[in-house]
Amino acid sequence: MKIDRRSFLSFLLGGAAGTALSPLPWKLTDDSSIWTQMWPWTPVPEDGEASYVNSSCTLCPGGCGITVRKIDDRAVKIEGMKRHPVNNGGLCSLGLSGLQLLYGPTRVKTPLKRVGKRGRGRWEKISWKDAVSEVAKTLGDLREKGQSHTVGFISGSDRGTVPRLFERFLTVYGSPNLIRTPSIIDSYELALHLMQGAQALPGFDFENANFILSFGSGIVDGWGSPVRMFRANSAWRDTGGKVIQIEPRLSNTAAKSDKWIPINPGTEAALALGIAHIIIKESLYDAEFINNYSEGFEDWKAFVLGEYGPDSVATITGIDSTTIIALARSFARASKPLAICGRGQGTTPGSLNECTAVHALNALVGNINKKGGVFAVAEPDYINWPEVEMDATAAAGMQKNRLDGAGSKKYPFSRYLLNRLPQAINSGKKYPLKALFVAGANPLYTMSDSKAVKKAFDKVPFIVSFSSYMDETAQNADLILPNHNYLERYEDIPTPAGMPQPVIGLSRPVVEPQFNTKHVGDVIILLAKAMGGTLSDAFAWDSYDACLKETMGYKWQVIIEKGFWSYPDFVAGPREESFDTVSGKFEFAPKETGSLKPFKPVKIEGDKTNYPLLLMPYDSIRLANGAMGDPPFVMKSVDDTVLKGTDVFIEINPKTAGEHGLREGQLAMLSTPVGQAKVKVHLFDGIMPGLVALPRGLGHTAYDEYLAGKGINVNELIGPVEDPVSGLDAAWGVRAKLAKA
Amino acid sequence: MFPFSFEWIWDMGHVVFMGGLWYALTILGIGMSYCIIKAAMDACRGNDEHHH
Amino acid sequence: MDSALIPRGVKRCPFPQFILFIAIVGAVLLWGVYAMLLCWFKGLNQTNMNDFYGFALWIWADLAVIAVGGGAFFTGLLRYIFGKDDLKNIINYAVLIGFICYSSALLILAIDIGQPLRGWFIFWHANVHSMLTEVAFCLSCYFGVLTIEYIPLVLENRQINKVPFFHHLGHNMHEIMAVFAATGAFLSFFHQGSLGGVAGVLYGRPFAYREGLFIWPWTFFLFTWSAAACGPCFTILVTKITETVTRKKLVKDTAIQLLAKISGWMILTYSIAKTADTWYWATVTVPSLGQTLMDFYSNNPFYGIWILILEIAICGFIPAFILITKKGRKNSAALWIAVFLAVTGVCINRWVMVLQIMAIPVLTFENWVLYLPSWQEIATTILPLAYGVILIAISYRYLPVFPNEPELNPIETLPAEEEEAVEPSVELEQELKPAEA
Amino acid sequence: MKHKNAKKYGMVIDLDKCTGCGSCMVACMAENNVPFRKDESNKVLSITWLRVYQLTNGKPFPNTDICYLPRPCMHCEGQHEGHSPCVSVCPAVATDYNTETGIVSQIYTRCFGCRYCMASCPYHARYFNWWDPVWPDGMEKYLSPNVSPRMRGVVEKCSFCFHRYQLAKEKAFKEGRREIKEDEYQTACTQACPAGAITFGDLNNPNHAVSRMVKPDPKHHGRPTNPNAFRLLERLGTNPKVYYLSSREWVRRAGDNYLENEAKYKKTVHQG
Amino acid sequence: MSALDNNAKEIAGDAGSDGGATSSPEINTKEQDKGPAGPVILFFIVGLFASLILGWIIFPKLLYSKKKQPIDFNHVMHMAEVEDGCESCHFFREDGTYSGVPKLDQCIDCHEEIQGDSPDEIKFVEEYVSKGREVPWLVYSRQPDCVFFSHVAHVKVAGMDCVTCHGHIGESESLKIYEENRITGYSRDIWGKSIGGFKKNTWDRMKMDDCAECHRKMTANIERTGVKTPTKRLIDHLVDVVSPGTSMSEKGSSVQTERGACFVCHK
Repeated sequence: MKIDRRSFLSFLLGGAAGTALSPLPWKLTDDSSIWTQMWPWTPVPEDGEASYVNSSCTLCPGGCGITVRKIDDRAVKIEGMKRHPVNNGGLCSLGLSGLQLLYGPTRVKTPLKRVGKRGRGRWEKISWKDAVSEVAKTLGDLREKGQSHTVGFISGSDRGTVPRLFERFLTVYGSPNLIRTPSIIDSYELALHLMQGAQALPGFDFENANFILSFGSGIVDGWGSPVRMFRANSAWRDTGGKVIQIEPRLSNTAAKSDKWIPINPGTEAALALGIAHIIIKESLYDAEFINNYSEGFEDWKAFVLGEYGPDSVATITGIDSTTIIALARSFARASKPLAICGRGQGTTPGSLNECTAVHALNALVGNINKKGGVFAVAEPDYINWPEVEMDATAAAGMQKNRLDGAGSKKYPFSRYLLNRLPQAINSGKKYPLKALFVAGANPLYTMSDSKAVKKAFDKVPFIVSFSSYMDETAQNADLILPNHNYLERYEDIPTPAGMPQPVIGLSRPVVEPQFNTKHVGDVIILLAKAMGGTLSDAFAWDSYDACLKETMGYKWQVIIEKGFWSYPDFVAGPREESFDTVSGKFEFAPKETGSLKPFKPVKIEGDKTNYPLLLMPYDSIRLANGAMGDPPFVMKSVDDTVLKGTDVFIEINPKTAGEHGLREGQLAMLSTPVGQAKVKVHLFDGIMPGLVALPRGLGHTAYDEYLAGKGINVNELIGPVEDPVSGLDAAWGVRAKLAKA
Repeated sequence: MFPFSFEWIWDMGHVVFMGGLWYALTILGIGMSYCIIKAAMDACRGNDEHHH
Repeated sequence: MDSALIPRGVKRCPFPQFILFIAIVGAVLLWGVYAMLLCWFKGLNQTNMNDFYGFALWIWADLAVIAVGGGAFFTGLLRYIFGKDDLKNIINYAVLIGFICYSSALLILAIDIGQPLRGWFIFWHANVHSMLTEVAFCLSCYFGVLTIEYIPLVLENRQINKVPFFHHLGHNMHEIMAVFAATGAFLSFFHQGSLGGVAGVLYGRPFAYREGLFIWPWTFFLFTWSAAACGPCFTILVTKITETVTRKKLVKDTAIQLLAKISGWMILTYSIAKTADTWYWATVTVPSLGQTLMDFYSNNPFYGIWILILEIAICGFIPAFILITKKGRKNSAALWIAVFLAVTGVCINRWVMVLQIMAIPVLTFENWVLYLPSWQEIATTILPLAYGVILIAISYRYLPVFPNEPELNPIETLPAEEEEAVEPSVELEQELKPAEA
Repeated sequence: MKHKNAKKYGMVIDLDKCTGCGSCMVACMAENNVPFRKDESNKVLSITWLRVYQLTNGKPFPNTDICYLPRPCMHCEGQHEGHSPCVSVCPAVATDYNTETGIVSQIYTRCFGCRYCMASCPYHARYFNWWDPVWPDGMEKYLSPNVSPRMRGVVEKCSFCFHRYQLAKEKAFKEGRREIKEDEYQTACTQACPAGAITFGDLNNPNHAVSRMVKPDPKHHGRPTNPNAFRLLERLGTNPKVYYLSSREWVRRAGDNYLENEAKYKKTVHQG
Repeated sequence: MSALDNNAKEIAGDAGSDGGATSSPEINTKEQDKGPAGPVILFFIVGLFASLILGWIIFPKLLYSKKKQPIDFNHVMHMAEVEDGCESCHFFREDGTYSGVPKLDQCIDCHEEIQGDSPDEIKFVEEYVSKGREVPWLVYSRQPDCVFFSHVAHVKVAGMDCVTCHGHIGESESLKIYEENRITGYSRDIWGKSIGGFKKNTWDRMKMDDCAECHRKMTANIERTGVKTPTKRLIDHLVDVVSPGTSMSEKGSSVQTERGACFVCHK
């Protein structure tokens, strides 16, 4: 048989007909489509049993309750805990994206030891045993040489069992250098100490206040316990509460407020005193409180009446006198007025004078330790560990002056002055820092004048980071002893920032530890045991969890069930018992503060001729600027008028931009006495002419590719300014200039 | 596309639209079949009549 | 080398020259194919499209090639249904151009969709309320019609025609071409229209939205009309370009003139209708939605009112007036200008109805978003162009596309041609027919 | 085609309370397995089912005002039920209007990525997966099994967390109930909003908070009768189910287009 | 006569015909056509059958890979032990979700120790129970990720029997081979054993159309108007268009399909 062309064609035709009549082409077409619906590289989340675990969020001091939804052993969603006293179901964007931190690429997965030069990012994995013994050896050597005081510890908090373990360790070891990271809380603590004689945290009864006079506090920008503040703000909408926001830039808080009063930056103290002037002059103050529970009012009154007439205040602040008078009257006449301070999120402590002036306003209207007012909230007294026994070395070490100068003759009342540490190290005048531990903090990113901070850190020969994440400080450490992520560990959360009643929250393991990490409390206990002697004696617990359980005592059962422990029967003591000053009364003008001296604005860096503009950092709830950086979801929520690609935008008034010949979106060089950076221009009508604003929270060099290398860290452009009384950082900005790039 | 597919509804839209479509397809199909079959037959028969 | 395949009575350039030409255009084609593969394998992130520009250059190219490809259906309609016999001299080329345009459109659509392997869902799971479904169905059906119309031409190739089956097939198809053409016209009317409907039904976009007749917005009719009006201009334009490139007269003036005249009147009536539509839309529709005409033509660096004037006045009325006057269309330069303007006009219209719609903010707090295509988009848009040139070149070389050509360009040196023709073609025949051994 | 007990789920967002904190955006992303990329600053390429816009009144310092406006999918009802701008244009029935809940769905496995729906949506509520979704190694652990991750090349959008409705239904069925209660079905953004600015519920049910807040007028396609309430682009006739409340006139006016000198919004009924 | 001769002659003839009207090649083709028609038809049939065999028999073998379950399982034996039938192990959770294939936790009560001496039992206890590893069962009826299927709605509300969709798996003494579609990753039970998609029983296939088929019947039953004929539907529709709201037709909640809304079953 000949196979000719026709036969072949015929064969093909038959084949085509047969194929069409078989499932082959149709099934293949269908299956290829189904393949696109099931692409093997698109993940398929495994289904399973849903469960919910209540815990507390520790990503900021807000202390929100969280409910974590789990599918089998995976955590799949974080939600706000319903009926939690702080947040009642709501949660901020950082808290909501916590799982990206838990499972994220920035986790330090095992103890790491630096290889090669510091900060190069080259590490070798080491075992926990080796890591602990290496630290123990370094510390032991220093102690042997009598240099125990050259060990420093930077902690994000000084409350709760974990920071108290740090403190206990340093005490028995023999170093006074435990330093807490700064915030407005420092200034408030000091103000409460000086004016009320209290060693306490400020608590604000926002829920019951109805007239909020905010001196730049970002009520809805992350100030205090952010979610609680959001809730309070909404409650005021419903109940008719008023918010007056005083700041030079239209922040979200200003936009949400009932009245936004732009003020010349850094003159808030003068305005507070100007308001006091009117209140006193028009006798609008709470005479009962003033007469019975205050001291030094007459002196202060004379001072305020003499110096702070509305016209002179108007000149200083740029707010016209009628506004000041009206403001003072409405504040004093409100049934539940409340004045607060701390710019933005209260990231920097600010000037002490400002804080006392604002606090004096609250005293003037008599709302100290009273419903709708300010409370001095002592830390709940649940940590009652046996007294430590200090050996001679420890005692000698503890006798040494603190390296940061807190508690010194110059700054006798301040407890921690982290802002002074770089200078103390760099000048080398006191003593060197031979070892530094960092936990719950990221000073290399959060401290201003980054260059000086970096220089100081470079001088410390041994840096240990306890960070769960590869942050800037961890990246520049010699040893990383990664802590469990906050969803993998137990920790008590003492009273959230700004709460008027004490609450203890509990953060608890939601999932098993994902990596080879260890609870920092356990590491401290292990370290103490490794060092032996009095150290070992002072840390008799088997583990941190045992320590916590023992510490909580009978509260443990409740806190484990409810997720928090509150003091329902907490009432502020009677007025008579409220003040622990020498006079036993509220001090209007404690002499230590020098508050009777005429107002002098904080002298910020830079001269007017070379730097005609003022640069102010601003805080945004969408940009975490503390020890944590933004997880990818939160980064995603950042507006394109804040960040575009890797360029950050400065906010500038169109008028000022016009004077500089700058258009929207244009690149410009922003210089300050501290540093300079390339920025993009965003014209914003809501900012005072002559001002330039830059967001905090960008410009990370560590973390993952979702965060690092974007924008600039405002701390590279700003340096600290020491408050003459507290020694805390009082800088609210820096002089700057702008040129086309 | 077909009355047995999930999305099909017996409504005006489907009847008119798909009706028009199937109508056109039918014409094209019948036309082409006619041409092909006739061509095959012509070729077999060696029909040459239409040539001028 | 390939003279056995070349139609009788015409002269073609030497084979190496032809191959060189194909190679050069082929290189462009390959560039396009490369870009196409990038889009298929890496996804549409290769483009500069975004969530505001879901429709962009490709959809414009699609709409534009279909509009200018409308010459095929309209010429076919005139030739087979209305019996304009003069057009038989240009109908082949019109069909070829249409075929290229429609196959390109389908190719572009296949690249444009995010999930090409699911493309058939548009047929299988059709939503008959969607204008795009109508487009897809009619487009593919009409492409089928164009293929049917193109096949007889292919079958007329000297060698293919020798196969009796093909010979008869070609003949039979010619016989009932009117039926196909009528079906094609029916389909074409709807898909040209539904392409207009694609924009017109977007009631969320005041710039696109039009009232209309029953389910069809006015743009439905305007698109059909404009395609019928400007499509033939494109056929003329391409014919003119081909004549320039080949340095030959290929189509008799009578055909061109007739087509130009009809096209001219179509453009004129279209332009009047478009003006009326624009007027009604600008004075009634848009204000009822709280906007004014100038909202769509200001506050952005590109789209000014000039584009509307250019589209309607300069590329609408001017070519219309040139083409409806005998003097105008007889003048070669004027004819060139007129058809060029008309084609430009319809392309601008399609651009506006795709890209400007996307650019205009509807929410008061959004801004204009302009768009620049990526090289991949440009390459894949040029790809059909290169493909078209190649298909035209091959068809022109091997098929009797222009029935008038031998008549208009008599070959003088016949014997030489003959000599050359015989020898190589034997070899070629051998290749084509396997020896019966 | 009205169903007995048909629901019309809708949302009311109080812009006086909204602080622009972005919790809703993030809660939505976390709930719905929304992917993210290295650079998300180009907002026309950034999948954000619920996007918070910043509106300004355009006045110079110090009379400037800003307002935040969260924009989920509006789940438009259209002029006749289900004639939302996007549903009617989808050529492959990948997006649909559910008359039982009033929710506009998107079926990712059906969508073949023509993007016509995106072109039709004046709210830019629809997003295309230009890239394959990629989670950094290990992070896919937090993906929720209740929402399927989308593949490259398809369109996605807010679903009013429909899976939560499904889960609530399942629970009700288990407990022998057929109906679910108001608080059993709440969207992730509603729950997460720290300011309590978002309220979600059935607009057909006069007892639900959403109905009480905006008092929709059923004769006029649910147009709000509360003078402080408005819907985005009301005059287009899309009939969204997301309502906004604002005490500020300029904010309410920013919700739609107005002719110059147009004193007040005249309620024109769209002839679609 | 050789083809070569033919062609040469033909071309010569062509060349001589002045290139005018097409000459007729039929003189030659006629002769060619005289070739036997038999082989041509035979080849057609060969091609037809070859491709049919390829499509119907070889293709499915290539398309599906065969996988064995990690261990065998005897449903019959377990059914005898439990009181609640299928739901004893495949139960509903508190929140109404369906638990699916049992986890180790459920087995551990009885299988802490090795029961009997079957090798599968030994493997189960040694490999999985004592090591705390879940058994990686291959689930025959696993629907793809895009599907949301509410078991509780079907079993508790509609009172359906497991067998309707899953067949008589509860009466099996051992587990069958699991076949996986190499392209899609689906279990073969979804498309059904028959490559042509034919089915006899309700449980033979688990495609969307099978859901639809059953639902259509159910809807028709509920309406008690019998299965709606196309004509009736169309008339209903015409009534709807002419005078909306008067038609008695009860449609599904989907505007597009007039059936259940898409996302009732898709996520």
